[in-house]
Amino acid sequence: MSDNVEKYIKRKVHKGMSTKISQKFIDAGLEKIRACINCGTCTGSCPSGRRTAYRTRSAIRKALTGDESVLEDIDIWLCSTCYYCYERCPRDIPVTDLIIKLRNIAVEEGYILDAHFGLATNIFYVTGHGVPANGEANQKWRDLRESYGLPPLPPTVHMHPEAVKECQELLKSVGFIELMDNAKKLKEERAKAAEKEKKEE
Amino acid sequence: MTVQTEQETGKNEEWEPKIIAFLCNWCSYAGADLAGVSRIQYPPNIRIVRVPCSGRVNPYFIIKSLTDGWDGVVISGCHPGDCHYISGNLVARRRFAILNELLEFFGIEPDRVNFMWASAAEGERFAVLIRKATEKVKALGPNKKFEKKW
Amino acid sequence: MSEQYKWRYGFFLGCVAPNRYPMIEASIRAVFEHLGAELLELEGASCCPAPGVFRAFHIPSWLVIAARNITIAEELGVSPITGCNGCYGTLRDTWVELEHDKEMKKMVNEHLAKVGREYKGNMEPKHVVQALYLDMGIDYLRDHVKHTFSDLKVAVHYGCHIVKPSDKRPWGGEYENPTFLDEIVELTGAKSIDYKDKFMCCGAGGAVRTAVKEISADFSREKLTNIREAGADIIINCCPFCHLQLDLGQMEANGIYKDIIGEPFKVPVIYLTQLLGLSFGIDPNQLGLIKNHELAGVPPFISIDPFLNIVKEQLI
Amino acid sequence: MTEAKKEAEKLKKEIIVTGNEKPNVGVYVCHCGVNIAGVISVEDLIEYSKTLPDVTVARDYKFFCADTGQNIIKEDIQAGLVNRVVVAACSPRMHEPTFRLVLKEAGLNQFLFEQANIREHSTWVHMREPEGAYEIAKDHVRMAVAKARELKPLEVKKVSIEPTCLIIGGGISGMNAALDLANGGFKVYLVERTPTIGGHMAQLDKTFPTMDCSACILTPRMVDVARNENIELLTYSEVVEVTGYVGNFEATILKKPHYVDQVKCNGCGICVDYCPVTCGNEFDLGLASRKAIYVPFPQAVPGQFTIDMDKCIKCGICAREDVCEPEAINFEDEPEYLKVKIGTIIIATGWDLYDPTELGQYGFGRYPNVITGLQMERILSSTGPLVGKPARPSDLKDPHSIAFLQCVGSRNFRDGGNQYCSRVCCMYATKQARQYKEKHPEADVYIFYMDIRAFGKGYEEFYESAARNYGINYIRGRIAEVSEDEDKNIVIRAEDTLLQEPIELKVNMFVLSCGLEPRADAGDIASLVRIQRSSDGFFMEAHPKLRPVDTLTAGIFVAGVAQGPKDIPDAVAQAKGAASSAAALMGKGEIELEPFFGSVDMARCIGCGMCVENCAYGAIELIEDRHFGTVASINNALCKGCGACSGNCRCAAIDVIGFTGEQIFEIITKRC
Repeated sequence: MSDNVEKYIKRKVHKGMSTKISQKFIDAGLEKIRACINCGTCTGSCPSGRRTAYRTRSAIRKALTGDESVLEDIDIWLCSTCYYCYERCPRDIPVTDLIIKLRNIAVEEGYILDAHFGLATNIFYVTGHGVPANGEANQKWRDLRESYGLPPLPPTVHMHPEAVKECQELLKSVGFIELMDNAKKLKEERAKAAEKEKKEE
Repeated sequence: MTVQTEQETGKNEEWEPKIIAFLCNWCSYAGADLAGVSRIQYPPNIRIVRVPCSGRVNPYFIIKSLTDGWDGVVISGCHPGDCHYISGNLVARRRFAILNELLEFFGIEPDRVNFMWASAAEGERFAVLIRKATEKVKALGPNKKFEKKW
Repeated sequence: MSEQYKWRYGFFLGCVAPNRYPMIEASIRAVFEHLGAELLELEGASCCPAPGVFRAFHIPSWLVIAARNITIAEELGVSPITGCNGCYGTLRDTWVELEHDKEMKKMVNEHLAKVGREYKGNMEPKHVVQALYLDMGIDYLRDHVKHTFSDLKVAVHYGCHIVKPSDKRPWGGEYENPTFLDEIVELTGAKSIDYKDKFMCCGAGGAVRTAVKEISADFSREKLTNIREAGADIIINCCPFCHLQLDLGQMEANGIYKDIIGEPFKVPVIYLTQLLGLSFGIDPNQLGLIKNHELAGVPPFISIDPFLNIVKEQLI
Repeated sequence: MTEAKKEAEKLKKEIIVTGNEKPNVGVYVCHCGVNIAGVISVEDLIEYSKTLPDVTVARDYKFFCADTGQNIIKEDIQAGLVNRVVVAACSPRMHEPTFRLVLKEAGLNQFLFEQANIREHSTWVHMREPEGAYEIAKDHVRMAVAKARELKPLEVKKVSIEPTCLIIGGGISGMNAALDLANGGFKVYLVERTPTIGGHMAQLDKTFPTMDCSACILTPRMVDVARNENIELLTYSEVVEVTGYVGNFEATILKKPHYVDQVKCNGCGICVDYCPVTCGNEFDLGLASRKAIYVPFPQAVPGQFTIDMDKCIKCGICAREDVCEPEAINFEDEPEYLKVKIGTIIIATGWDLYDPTELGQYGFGRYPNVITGLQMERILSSTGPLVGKPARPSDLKDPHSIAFLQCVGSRNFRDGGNQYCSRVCCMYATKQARQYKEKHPEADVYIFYMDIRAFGKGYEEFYESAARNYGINYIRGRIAEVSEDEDKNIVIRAEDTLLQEPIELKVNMFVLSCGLEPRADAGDIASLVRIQRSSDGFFMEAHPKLRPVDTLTAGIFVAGVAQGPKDIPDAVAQAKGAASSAAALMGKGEIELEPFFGSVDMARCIGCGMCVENCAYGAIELIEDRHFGTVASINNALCKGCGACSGNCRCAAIDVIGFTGEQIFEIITKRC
């Protein structure tokens, strides 16, 4: 087959529905997802969809029909959680909550962006802040605080190393670290498999 | 009685209460019918008796039910203002407010007797109320207050 | 409660305000002190954690850390108060969700017990704007106004999580056209101008900024285009992360989308309490409006001098 | 009569039951197809039934309500095997009348029947717990047998029926019901609360799918109603009280003061030219104005004028001799109350339009060029404020582009929304779009929809033609939000769900196809006549399939949108159905009622009078009896058999026939 013809052929036929993803919504008490009439109010309300490939309704539809590509694509991470879809859905489906849950499922399956993974494990877990001001690299922010008459570090975890430990203990206890380790493992495995496939080709 | 043996062997969790429900013909009985037509599921703990109006339910029916070993009683009528017989449900409400105190005097947990409203259109509500009443009675355990101890 | 204070709150700082935009923290402290509201420190509080990021990774972790933060305020017997829409979203959603989901509350407390904490849920998390508008009230605020800025045209930016999800917010379910922030802004004599898609998101939240900064910048580009077309002098907002996105993001958008934008945006971004403080007669130094450092690469990235020039006359 | 029936008739002998002989109970367990037999074992239930006291026969059959099933019961009765019948099947509210008739036809007193509900109350609500369902079925059969053993033969109560119908609501449904009944020879009181009949249909310009002019088919009917000598038309009136029962209701009707003598007024309308007060016209939904003295619209029936006293400044100009020559103005006019006796009531109170203000994203009330579908009717109407030259409200210019949004307020599961489909909006939007295209073929017309529901006769063809012949653009997607540009145009954001892409579209005018809602005061009407409402707020029919115009209260019927959203053909069909049901009832002259009354045991009664206080019908009085002293006495003609007296009787002296204490005690007593 010549390359030219190859690009016109797309042998993709949906083989019915799978409840693999939707069952997780139902277990989490989000069974309203099944009441969707695909009216598109969510997509139409979405400020992200006006500039990206993210289509709220399509993501929900994929979740409902069990199309796992929704977990792989970056699209669901482009929702800015502005909650318009949640507010306007005529079927009273908590759309934004569904997208958040969908991200949870994606992370479980090892689909997490490097930037997000780093933020979670290298910054938040280590410092207790999402945007920290401690450490050498952040000297200018402490100086800035002082220039406005504030102490160099705020009385948060930054002033309380024992509080950082406490947060870390909680994150371990609730399974966050395990989740992140697992996500990393799955991600690496997937990367290796992809590389192998490439080599074989 | 099988219930007793289960009690004695400590199988408390498997015990299911039996509740007698007096439903007025015009609202609640029809509401229970609607729950059926809509296939709304609720736990199989109630036995339904049709009465013309909640006002028909004599307090003696309730006492008799409890002394005869029913674990709970439900009386359900039309919403206030919607009574098919103008005010029978209000007569009933006044009566059962007083009965509640009497039950306590008898040493019967008032939660065994549940008075409620459900209209002919409220199949879903009927099921919810029955679920709640069943839970309440279940929490109290078997009604043995009137059982003769040999 | 000490005699001189009418209200008392636990000041939940979050991350962006104390660690990147300390002028916001300074102005909130100054304005609350001025209004007779005491802000207690929530010692050892962490990141809220951010609702678009950590909640998106693992909902239970998000709830547990958020509940821990609330317990710090509970121990002091005060409501946690935050000037950040994101922190507000996390703390308030947690508070509402744990109120409704007893199972989840049990789970959270099982984990908290391991560090000797218990979440009760008896302290309502509040936003700075909520305290100003609902606790203190417009009339109380009006009594403190000293200077009015009638020449000032303001584009009010609410942000998302202060009003939505509306079933978990104290504004009576209104989310399409809330007015509380405009009402507070207009106390200062400034005019809140209408602009297209006024309630649109800044683009920073929901983990988008961390994921693809360019997309966040494109949100801001659209928002700023509408603001510029409407002829606003400044943007007033009530969230440090929106503030960052509209200030730093403004600069980024000017770079990334310069072909679309043309003349670069230069709309000063001012936090609500900075404007309010000026109007109350508080020293601009205390409100973080005067730069007295030589640091590079720190905010404000968009000069606020045009704003100071407009209000200067009225301040004298 | 068929041969079989003749044969059965010949066989039939009357079975005399005194109530004192040994009861022989027959238990008949119905499979109801798989509805019952698919969940529980009917065989086991039969075996169980045979163990119950006095049960002589226990049989099962696929459908006992069917002819063959009925015959099984009849044969057992005729054979002398049973003299009490228990059918374990569906709800007695479904088939009790059927089986009573079976007994009657078999020569047995019809009240020796008891139905055990093992479908609605067992196999349907516990289909996932068959064991529990079986236990309940057993208990319900046992309880029914217990009651059956205590049943006594009773005679039906016959009461005469007043051949008069009260119809509440003078829209297209109420008018049609009134005309049918009046033409059938019955007297009708037609009560309408506004100053004119005609209802919402009078506001419409054309009707789908035939596009015939609404006024042309409506106004002649309005005149017919006014002229019909059997119809007493009471406009600007409201029913304030209804007492009594089927056949013998009494209604009190408030005739609100018109402040214009309705006899003297000749409808010349000169007063209108002089009246200085201008206010919004309800009929034109605020798109036009009227004066304080007004008729709602020129073709109103009756055509006499009314003064809106909320708006009137009492300047007195209209009362001047040179203004009102017939001297009809009467500022001293007083409300009048009219009491009427009626046999039946038809409720045809219609609907309100959903108010889209709360859907803030659509800008209704904020942007002048966002209007409702009903306002669009007035804008399109040749009798409307723009005399059929449609324009948009902000500047009265022809809109070159219009967008309609469907399902506004409908299929909405949020608080304040209506969960149901309103059934008319797809078609009325299509109709309005076509009407607009007829006048302005060059205009762009969009209909944003979720599903097009074109279910009626000729509707699908109408929709197809709108797309094919008129070029109306149907876009599948619900509009998410709108904004207004500087020229008062509306900018729409939505998703074209079939393209899966967001769209942004600028139009000159935006029409919200709002759904139909129950009247805001439907709850008051329901309380007034004591009928039920479904969860959607509309009045509830007795049975969704078989008794669609009856209510649960005998003698009261519903018609039109008051019962649920429907289009004009369906509303009229239902009105005619209600009229024929009312006529069928009144035509007999008398009706049979269940003989369920309170009954006093004078030996026990101490004459405390508690029952007298609790009786809502004034059916009980205290009398002096020669033997028993002061005792309660019940008037069967007034008694409805509710049992409030018995429920409260401190010395258990009052019983309720049909639901006696003895029967209920038998039910309660556990004997298994």
